[in-house]
Amino acid sequence: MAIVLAVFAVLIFYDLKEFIRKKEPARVFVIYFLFMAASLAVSLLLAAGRRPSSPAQWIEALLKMIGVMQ
Amino acid sequence: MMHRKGKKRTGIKLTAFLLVLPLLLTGCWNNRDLNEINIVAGMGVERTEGGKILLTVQVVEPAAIQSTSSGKGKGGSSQPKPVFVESCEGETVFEAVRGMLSVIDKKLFLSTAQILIIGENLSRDGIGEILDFFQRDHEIDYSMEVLVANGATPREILEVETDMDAIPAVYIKGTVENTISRGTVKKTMLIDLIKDMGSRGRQLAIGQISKTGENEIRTEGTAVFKNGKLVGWLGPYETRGYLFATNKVKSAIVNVPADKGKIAMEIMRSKGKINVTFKNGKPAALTVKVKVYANVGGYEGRGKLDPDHLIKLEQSLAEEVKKEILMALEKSQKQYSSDIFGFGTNVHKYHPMYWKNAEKNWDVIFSMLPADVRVDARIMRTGISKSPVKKDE
Amino acid sequence: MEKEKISGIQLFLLLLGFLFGSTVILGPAMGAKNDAWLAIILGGATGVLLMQVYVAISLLNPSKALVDILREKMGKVAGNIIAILYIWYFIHLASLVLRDFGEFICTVTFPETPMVVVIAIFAFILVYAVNSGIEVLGRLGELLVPIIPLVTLIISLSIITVRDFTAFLPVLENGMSPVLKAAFNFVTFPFGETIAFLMLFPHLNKKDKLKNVVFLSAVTSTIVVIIVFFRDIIVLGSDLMSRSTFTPHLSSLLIPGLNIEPLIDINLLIGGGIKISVCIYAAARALSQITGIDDYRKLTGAIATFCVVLSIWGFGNVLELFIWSEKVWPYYSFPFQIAIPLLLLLLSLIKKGKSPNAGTKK
Amino acid sequence: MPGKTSKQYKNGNQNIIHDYTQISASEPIPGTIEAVSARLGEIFSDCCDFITREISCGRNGQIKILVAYINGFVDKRVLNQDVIHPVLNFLSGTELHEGSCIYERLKKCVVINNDIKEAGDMQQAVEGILSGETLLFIDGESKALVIGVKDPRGRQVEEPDSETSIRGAREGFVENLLTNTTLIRKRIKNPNLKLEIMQLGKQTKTDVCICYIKGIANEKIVREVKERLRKIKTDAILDSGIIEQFISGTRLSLFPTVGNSEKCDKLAGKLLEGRVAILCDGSPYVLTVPFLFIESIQTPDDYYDHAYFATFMRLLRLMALMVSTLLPGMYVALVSFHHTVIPFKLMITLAASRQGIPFSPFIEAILMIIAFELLREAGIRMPRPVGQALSIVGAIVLGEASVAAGIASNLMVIIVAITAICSFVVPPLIRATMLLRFVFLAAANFFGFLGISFVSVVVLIHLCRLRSFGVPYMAPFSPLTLSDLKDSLIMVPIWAMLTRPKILRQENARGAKGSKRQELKTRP
Repeated sequence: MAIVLAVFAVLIFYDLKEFIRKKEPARVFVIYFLFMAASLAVSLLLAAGRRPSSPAQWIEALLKMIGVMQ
Repeated sequence: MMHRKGKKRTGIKLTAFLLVLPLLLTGCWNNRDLNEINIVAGMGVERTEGGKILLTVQVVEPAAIQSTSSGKGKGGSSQPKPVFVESCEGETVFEAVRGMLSVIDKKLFLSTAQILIIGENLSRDGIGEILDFFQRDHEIDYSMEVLVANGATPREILEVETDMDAIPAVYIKGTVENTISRGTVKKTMLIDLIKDMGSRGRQLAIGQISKTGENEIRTEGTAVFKNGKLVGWLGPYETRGYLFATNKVKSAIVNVPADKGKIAMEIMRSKGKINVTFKNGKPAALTVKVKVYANVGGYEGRGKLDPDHLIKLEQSLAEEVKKEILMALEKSQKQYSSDIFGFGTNVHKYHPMYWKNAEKNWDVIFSMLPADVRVDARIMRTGISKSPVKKDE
Repeated sequence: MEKEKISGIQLFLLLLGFLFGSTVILGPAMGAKNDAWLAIILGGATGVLLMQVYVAISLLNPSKALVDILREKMGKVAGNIIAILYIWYFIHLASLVLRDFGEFICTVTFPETPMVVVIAIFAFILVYAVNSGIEVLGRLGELLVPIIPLVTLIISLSIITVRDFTAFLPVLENGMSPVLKAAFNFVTFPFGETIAFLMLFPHLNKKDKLKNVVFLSAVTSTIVVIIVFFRDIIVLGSDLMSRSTFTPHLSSLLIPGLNIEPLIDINLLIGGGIKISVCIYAAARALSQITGIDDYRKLTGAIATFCVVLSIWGFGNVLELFIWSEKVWPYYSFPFQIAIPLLLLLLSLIKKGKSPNAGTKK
Repeated sequence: MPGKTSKQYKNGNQNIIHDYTQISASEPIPGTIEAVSARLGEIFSDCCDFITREISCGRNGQIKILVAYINGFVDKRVLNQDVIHPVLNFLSGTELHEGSCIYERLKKCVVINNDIKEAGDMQQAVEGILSGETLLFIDGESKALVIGVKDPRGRQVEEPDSETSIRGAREGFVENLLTNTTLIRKRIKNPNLKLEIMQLGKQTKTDVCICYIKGIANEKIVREVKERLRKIKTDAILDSGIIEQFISGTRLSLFPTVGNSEKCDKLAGKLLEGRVAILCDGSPYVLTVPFLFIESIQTPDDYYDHAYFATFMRLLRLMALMVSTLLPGMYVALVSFHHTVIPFKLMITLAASRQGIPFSPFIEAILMIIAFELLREAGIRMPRPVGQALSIVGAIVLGEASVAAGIASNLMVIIVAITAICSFVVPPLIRATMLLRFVFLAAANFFGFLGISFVSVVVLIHLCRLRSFGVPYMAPFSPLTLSDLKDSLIMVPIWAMLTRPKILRQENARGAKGSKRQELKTRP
């Protein structure tokens, strides 16, 4: 858990420093945080030992719902 | 050049990351020094009375080997033993491997194992299950030699001390390698075993090892399996017949009876092919076609070598080989009803439709089929002397 | 934006690396067992055709990447939505390949190492590669990709002594349907995945080469996969082949007297690396085009991080991964690899027919 | 580093600026000898090597001339014979009133020496003195004659120690710029060989010469070189190495993007390929740009010898390069991770040699390599006679004793020895390999072969994005330039090398045919 947080903190810190220095537009921040927040949330859950159902499973369920797969 | 600044930064970042990363890692996974492993030279598995797996390992002491082989012995002090043998029980093979850690000082390293000796008891109960471990573990060498112990436990065999090689396992493997010039033991590598186990229409046959003296072993003969269970043995000559049929003889000495003596023929090359002939959509006969090329190796009898005699000799050689093949066929058909030759595979490949129905009781069908063995022998050279030593004549 | 150019041979090698990717390790079309070679030939032929569809799309819309084409042909809203779906698809693909890589390394060489560490380091290196630009990626391909067929060849030649040339018999034991299924699988993995290259085709310096380059790379990779298949079945037999987790690795273990296991790692490292880089590049590029960000490099880090997390998140264990890849992946990929591209081709053809200017220019 | 040094210089500069004798840009030369003498004495106060000599001559000794020079710069024999003697002879019969044309006559007919210039003001005069010319002042003239009677003394042209070759010229560059340009000109007798000079370094005023062949060298690269040289802001250029650091453009790379050579024939070859050379006064090392990776494994000998042999040697060098970077890492990976790869017999040998070694292979390797590097460094720095003793001590300590004491395994000693041997085969990359070796070692210790391949990929990415003066570093392999491959790892015979390297210059790629092909042959 702590390691996950530390790794993300370092990554975000590095990138943000760069972004702020270059005065990036807001949308860069938005997209960046979208990805990072999703990653962080999932990896925290994974680190806690609670695997949320994954996109792979959603897709499988979706395909089954449509009836492409049995 | 435009992005130089950005590039430079990624460069720094990357180097920093790569340098710091190892420090973050608490330990180095999988990093094991050679000092910290026990190099296993041979393994044995057997079933105990209680139904558990008994694993025996033969572990090499490299320093001792080095000092014996390089002759650097410091003199006086007694030589350390080059190998030690240790056993451990367990419900499964893997448990036994791990359980071994309580008896020995370092982790076992199995990849160097040269031989795997399977005990007779275990073989009779079936070897399919225990083989899975050897197939699954990523450290097992697939070219390891597999042998079935006859009349001795694997531990007894692994404990043999020989002067020929410091490591008994290497010595045993060496004797099996010699099979190339003897043709009396089936050389079975682990991979062959795994392949044969999965393939349809072929029963297992594994080389046989037995103890002939205090410090002497003999690798000769073949253990015949049926559905993964040991059902019997083939003797040296039967084994050779079996190997002739399955095209595995590289070289062999076949004795041909001659006038008041024997002529030893050295098989230089041999080609064997098995087939199942079909008639009306049903198997009619097992055909074995063998072609051997031989040299006259020793003429220990009367008579002389001339072209006519050579033709006769060729015929009797063929006859001899055929006899051996028939012996092997007979035994596997009638006594064990186990298709170690792989006739079934042949059926599966070329008559898949028939095979689908026949697969279940192929053993029965196999043991019923008549055999048609054709051997064609050719003598190529007769050696340095033209005719044998004349005896009192 | 399109200043960076890659040469024909660079694109060829990138495509080749992409097609080899994890293919060389996983051994596709193994579902058809003995008849996998048939499936490979069928799938390969279809794959070549499919890739020509992508080429046609690219040629009909010169110097436009996938996102631009989508937005132009389908309208801004629908185009953007589909483009976002594609971005997801590329990210997902990258994460799958990462997972394959991680599983392989951790099964075969480093069973005690946590997979996430291996994957993360690999991803980090690839971000460095992607951020260096497509030109550098092309040059890297030139140096590295030729190693893959070379290694394959070396391994094949050295185990040719262990042989049973009739191992692929009997033909069509179980009928045609497993073959067709495996062929379909083989089309969607790896050929259909080259849809990501629609983001790269505009970088090619000589447009007229595109067709040949793509054709050649598809054919070459099919041939290599067939060689790999025959090697494996001759050495392992159909039963063991279908049971083993990483078939080519297993057969490399059988080289007499020598264990060159690490060479296989290198194959996967190169092929998988190129595949992931291309996917991350395509995703980042597409995303930056949609959102109007000037430089895709700003997004690669975030996308790669997400890929790493997704690769761990996606599956509980290796079996889940394999079953999913075999069963779900082809259907999941169908719209992305076949349906939408065909639709795009149709729309491009119609547009071309309507405007005579464009028609005469071609 | 250069930044730091220049800063120090600047600070020093600030402190003494007021004591510093300054000469304004257009200070005229005073009309009388006395004034000149006084002014020069003021400028060159406390300079014991500065020599002035007043000579009174003419019929009554009314004509005064002043000779000024720096002792040691000037060949005194030539000065006396060619300058002072004729002048005295000539003036001995001249009256003062004729003085108005003495200067012109001296310049035009009397002084025998060919290299005569004029100094119009004091600054030029002082610069002339400082760069080794002899100044001749004449009473009543506001001009002075600058006479070049430099003593060409300096190191003889000899075979360079750092680059030796079996075939080919033995001449190497020396510290004297003029000698060096001569050596080049001797090999390329062509007016298109341009030698442009500029002065760099605020304090040292070092002559730096850009050398290229017009029509062969890429104009863009020439312009870029000039641009980068002009941008150098530093006090001191003591060696071409300092220039190299300023112009390389990739300050963080381990790999050199500027080449250097001491060999004239090698340099001539590079020039004929279309490269630009930078000569720096006071340094026998001449820089060449662009410098590509492949040049590291080319040697001049390759071109003088049979092509097959050269090809083999190049492959061997590449192998040596790989071995010297990878071998210790490979060994550590093998011993700590990939036991399955080791054959059984070797395994026993390895395990036996590792028996009783207290350190992990990684630490062991690091210790041994550092010990070797220390030994190497000490060997360079030590006075030569001591070096002999050092190498004996090193060999015994490193080789024999450490194994006997159980600190290092004998296999490790062999590994380090092989690594060391191989690292000397490819001199330009010796520093890169030295550092990379440690990186590979660390990677191998943590991830075995996987770590090694990871680092290799990173290094390759780095090499692929590296450019030397705009030319991709890994050319001709990537980007693949088929026509340039003829002189890469595989070398075709010289008569088949019809084109110059394409990558250096896209236009005019076709090399001269026929008789001029001769020229191309001598390109290392």
